[in-house]
Amino acid sequence: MVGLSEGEQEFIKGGIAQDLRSDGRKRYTYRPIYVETGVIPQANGSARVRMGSTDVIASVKAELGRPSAMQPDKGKVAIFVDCSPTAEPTFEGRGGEELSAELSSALQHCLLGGKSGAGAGIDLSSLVVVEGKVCWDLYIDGLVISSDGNLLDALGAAIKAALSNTGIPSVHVAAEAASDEQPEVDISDEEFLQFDTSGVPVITTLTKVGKHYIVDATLEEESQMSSAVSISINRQGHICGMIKRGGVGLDPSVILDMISVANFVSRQLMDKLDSEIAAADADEDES
Amino acid sequence: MGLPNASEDLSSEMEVDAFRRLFPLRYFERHLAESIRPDARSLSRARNTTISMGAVASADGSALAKIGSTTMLAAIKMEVMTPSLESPDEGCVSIDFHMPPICSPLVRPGRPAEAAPVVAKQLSDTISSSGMINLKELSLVGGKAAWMVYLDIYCLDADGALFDAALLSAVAAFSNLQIPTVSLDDGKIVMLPEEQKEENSEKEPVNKEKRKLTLGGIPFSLTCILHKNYILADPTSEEESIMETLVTVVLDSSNQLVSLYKPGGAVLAYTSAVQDCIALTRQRVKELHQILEEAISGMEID
Amino acid sequence: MAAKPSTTTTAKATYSPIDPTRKTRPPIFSGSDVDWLRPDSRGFHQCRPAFFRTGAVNSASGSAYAEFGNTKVIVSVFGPRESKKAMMYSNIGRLNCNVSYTTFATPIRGQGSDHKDFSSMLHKALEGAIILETFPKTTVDVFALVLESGGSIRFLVKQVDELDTLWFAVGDLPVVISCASVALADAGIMMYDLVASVSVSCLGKNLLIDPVLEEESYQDGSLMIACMPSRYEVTQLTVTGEWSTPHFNEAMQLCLDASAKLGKIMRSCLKEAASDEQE
Amino acid sequence: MEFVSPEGLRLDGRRPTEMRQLRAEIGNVAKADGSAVFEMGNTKVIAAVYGPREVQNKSQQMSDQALVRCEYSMANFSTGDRMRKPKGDRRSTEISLVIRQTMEACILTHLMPRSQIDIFVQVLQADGGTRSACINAATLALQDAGIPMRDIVTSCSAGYLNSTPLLDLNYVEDSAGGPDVTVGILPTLDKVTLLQMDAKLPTNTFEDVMQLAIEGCKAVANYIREVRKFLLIAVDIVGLCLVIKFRITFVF
Amino acid sequence: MVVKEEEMVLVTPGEVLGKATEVKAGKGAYVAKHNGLVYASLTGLLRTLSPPPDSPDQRPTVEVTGHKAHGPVPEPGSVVIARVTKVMTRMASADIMCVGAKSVREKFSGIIRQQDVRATEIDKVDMHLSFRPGDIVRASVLSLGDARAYFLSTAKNDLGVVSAESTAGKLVYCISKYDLNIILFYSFWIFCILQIASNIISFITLFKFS
Repeated sequence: MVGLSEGEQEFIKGGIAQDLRSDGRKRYTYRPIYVETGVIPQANGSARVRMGSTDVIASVKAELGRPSAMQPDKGKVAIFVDCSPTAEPTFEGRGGEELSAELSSALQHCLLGGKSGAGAGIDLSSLVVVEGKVCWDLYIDGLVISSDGNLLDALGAAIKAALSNTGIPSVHVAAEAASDEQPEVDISDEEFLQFDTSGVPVITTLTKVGKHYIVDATLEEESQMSSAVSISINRQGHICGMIKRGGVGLDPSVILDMISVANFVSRQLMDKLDSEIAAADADEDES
Repeated sequence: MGLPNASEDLSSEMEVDAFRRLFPLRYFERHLAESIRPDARSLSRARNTTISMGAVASADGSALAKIGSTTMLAAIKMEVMTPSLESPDEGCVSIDFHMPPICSPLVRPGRPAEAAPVVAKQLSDTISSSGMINLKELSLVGGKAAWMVYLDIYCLDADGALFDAALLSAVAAFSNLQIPTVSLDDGKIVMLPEEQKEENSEKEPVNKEKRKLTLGGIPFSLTCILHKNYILADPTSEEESIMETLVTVVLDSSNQLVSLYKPGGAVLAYTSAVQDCIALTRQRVKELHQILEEAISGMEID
Repeated sequence: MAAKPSTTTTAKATYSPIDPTRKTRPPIFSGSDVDWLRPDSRGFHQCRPAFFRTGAVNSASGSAYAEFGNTKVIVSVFGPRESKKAMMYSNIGRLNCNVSYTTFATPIRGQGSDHKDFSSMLHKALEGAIILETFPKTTVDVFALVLESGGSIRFLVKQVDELDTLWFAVGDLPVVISCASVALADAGIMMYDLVASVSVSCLGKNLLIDPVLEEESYQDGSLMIACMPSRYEVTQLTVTGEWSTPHFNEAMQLCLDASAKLGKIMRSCLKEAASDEQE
Repeated sequence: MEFVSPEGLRLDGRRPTEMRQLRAEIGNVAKADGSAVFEMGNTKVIAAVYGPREVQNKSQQMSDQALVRCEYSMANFSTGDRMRKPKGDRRSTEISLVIRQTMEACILTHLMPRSQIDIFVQVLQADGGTRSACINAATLALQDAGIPMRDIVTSCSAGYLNSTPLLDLNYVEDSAGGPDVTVGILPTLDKVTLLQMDAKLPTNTFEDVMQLAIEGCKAVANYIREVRKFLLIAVDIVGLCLVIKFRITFVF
Repeated sequence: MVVKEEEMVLVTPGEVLGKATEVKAGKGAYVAKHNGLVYASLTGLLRTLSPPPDSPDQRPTVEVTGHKAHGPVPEPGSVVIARVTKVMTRMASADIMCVGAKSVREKFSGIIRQQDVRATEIDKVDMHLSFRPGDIVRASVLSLGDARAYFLSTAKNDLGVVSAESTAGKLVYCISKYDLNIILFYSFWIFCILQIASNIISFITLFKFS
């Protein structure tokens, strides 16, 4: 919880109204973003993203599993987020579960697309090894280490970076097995295949404070919000998911305006992120 | 009971329900002295009771029972299982009683109600000891396949006499039960989806005739409160919370005693009081039987 | 009945990177916009018949029962009552929501557990509509029980594991939200407006309003709106799947129009109950 | 299984008395009063300290000393096999307790009566010796938070496999089932504050192994001191430059 | 202000009742700041009250009288009736049973602190002599209190213990280690004890139904 005096609250609100936030940013400016990839060697892919004092890690682990009966031609992906008590003492014990569940479900909404897979950042059908029998299950774990607002955007960015860093071992299937038996598979230790992450959307959260909305709100700014809308947008400028995070009602026209702002901001974020990811990957290759 | 006249001046500023809240026992005792209850019932009268069948479309059998405002929704789902080695030619009935947070201000999410497991246990004891269901009838292929019957009862509104209402809804759900058709396919039991029922000829249903269960002695129950010398039939939750000695009598349709519970309480029940309770239950069984018959015949007309 | 998606691609022996040219599309829309009949033979823009009734649970401060086609929901409202001991002091009232399912709500017998995701979505949809300042420090509890879920047809789901987290019919949520707002009004909790909620599924180019479980399992995208019809404000909005901006606008407008109609039904239900009480 | 090759090299190429690479980073969590990341080879933990602050649960307040609390948690991705464990399982409760007791022993709790100090340790990667890494990280974080301590606590583990005492076991060696001695010392006072061993071991061998672990602790202590020294200079510089937030990385 | 039958209009939350420039929002109605409209916030009958002729604001007030208002909630200043549950040296806890003349649906917790028992000699109050568990107390709500309880006060002439029962628990009740002589004051069915800060003794209400 952020304890702010009335004066401080007015200062934050006033700054936003004048397009000069307390840390000198404009309303639609992000804090500097730092990306590190390959931070968790045990995982198939991982990344750490820092935005100001917000610090998150995402890891991707792939395991062989069985496709679900309803969608035999698709792999499965699950996103789980944990909030470490290091970020906030109130997350101690089960205290962080509520926020963790909210973030997990928001990320699933924003990144996994519709049931048929349209708009998904990850093409689930590319995860199938043998249709109806063997597929890759991707477990995406997020961990919040330090929190200073805008966790969802940071986690979304970390997942995008982790996916671009992910290598999935190539699999050789032994001779076609009988129809109702599990085929034998051989997982390669050397050959890895990379994901194409150009389709993974980025999440932009617009936080409404007073009459205006801002991107990349800090914890202090978030405490003053009246409502927030997280919009995930891909390269084509299409909406891939959206979730409103409580607060007061918004006029539909405001939401449409928010979408156009998000469209504009997300393009910058995506470029920035791509160059950071490329730089981080290059760094990792060197070391 | 002498009441000081000084109280008169305060009565003007207090509403009846405020008095009822502050001195519930005295409030009730004054009523009982007049042989009437706050909801205008006489002491031995049960509340209005209704049953509606087939309330849940996704279940194989279901019923909604209401006693006063106490509402119970019972639904049965059938699954095929392999019978246990001890009883290869018998099916199995599993009974669960739920009190979701919607039913009472006392139940909160995450904290199950105390009463729920008690009622669940009483229900499964009563239903098994009444012999209403012949488990042999639930067998499909001796030793190979039998029905697993899941009966789930949800309390939608808790206002006293939970067990009575739950038992009534359970009985009604069983009389509403339509056993799904199944067929044998390479030694495996396959459920036949509804829409294939007619045209499918190659797979002969194994249980074409047995679409209904024959119910043996149907149990009905009545809960009474013993307070001083009074016997109150079918208590509301308010009455249950004030006067704590409860007696539940279960009789089957031929007036045989199935079970009798008196879980403690301050009042010691004399034999005569228990006899009175049984007599009240006998009357009640007649009423309930008729209500159930009407509900069943109402279904058939539809 | 819609068949399972046929094998359009040959089973690939190894993992392959994304092939952007390949598009999996459910066979129901394989051709052009064919006349796909909805399982309950509704029009694309036609909602299921909606029915509301207040006062379903007497022991609650307020309650409502809603029936949309096969989806049946009861919502009880308790309070304003004392907040739980562990809660911090708060100058405004608190809203606490819980959504649970009966074991027989879904075609396959479930666990009848709490639905955390829906609980938090319900909370978000309602909190903007309640005047929390009118009951400081106390809590209003909104508990919903889904008696029957919207999956109308015996739809076989063989395995439900950790990864199939979103398999409940999301179409139940709008019913829960609308029903909860009627229950709140019945409990006499001060509200800015009622909350009416509607969802649409996007299948190919078509928008299907108020989808059932079967339609949802083939959808390319979904959009759910909870709005205050009279104030014309959105309290909750969730979107999945890929949407272009004009397509999104169309879907949102469709939802807003439908929720305005739904709001009328809710109002007439409340008025009926109120006028009954007057007599 | 052979854990020490005839050439005297371990599975990961270390000599028996060689430690894994240490790496520390201070001030990672901006909001915490003190925080540190500590790495021992592939084992990586992050610790954050909040406090001294008001006691949250008044009934636990002590009028003569500070209340020290500790929570240990493991990230889902920290181990090779992905697992999703509920919080507060037995193992993490036990480790929380060990860390709490060890740190409590060296914090001058009597200087901060009626207050509470929270230590949160989060394992990012587990590759053996998480206990030791947690204690080392907690020490750094406590120092970063400026909490008065008798001495720093450093910890290291040692084992005994293939008749060879081995310093700083990794996961493979740890799970071989041999004896595993975890020692925590106060290096300046030269006192042992934590000693855990869970296998059969002859007494004289045990002394060797423990001595090895103590040597390890001392090496860690030297490293931590160096980090601190560097940091103190850094603080001066930073103070001069009037820069408030900083981060410093140090490679051993 | 008599409402005529034909004026009965039912409204539901969110219905527009008028413009803020023309009408004032009374009970069950609110003004939306962003568009200056008055909306209903409850379900019930719409009533328009004409302003008192001498008031400077000549806008009529619209109010919605709830067909079913939610249960009463204690507010600062309201007079409540509470049952004492626990007496400690510095305070007594009580369950609030009625707010005004209305009973609550579910009890609210309140505490009476030592300094709020009576208006004079507040430091000499002995809580154990002032209250017994089971006493019925009339008190006013001082403030919303802390996270747990409302703060109550009995420091007024018309407030204090109104009734204490000694029916079944009589024996246990009387043999108190503090003051046995209190037994002398016990009537067999209702007694009043210790008036706080005043001599006025008021007795509890009983009601007659019908």
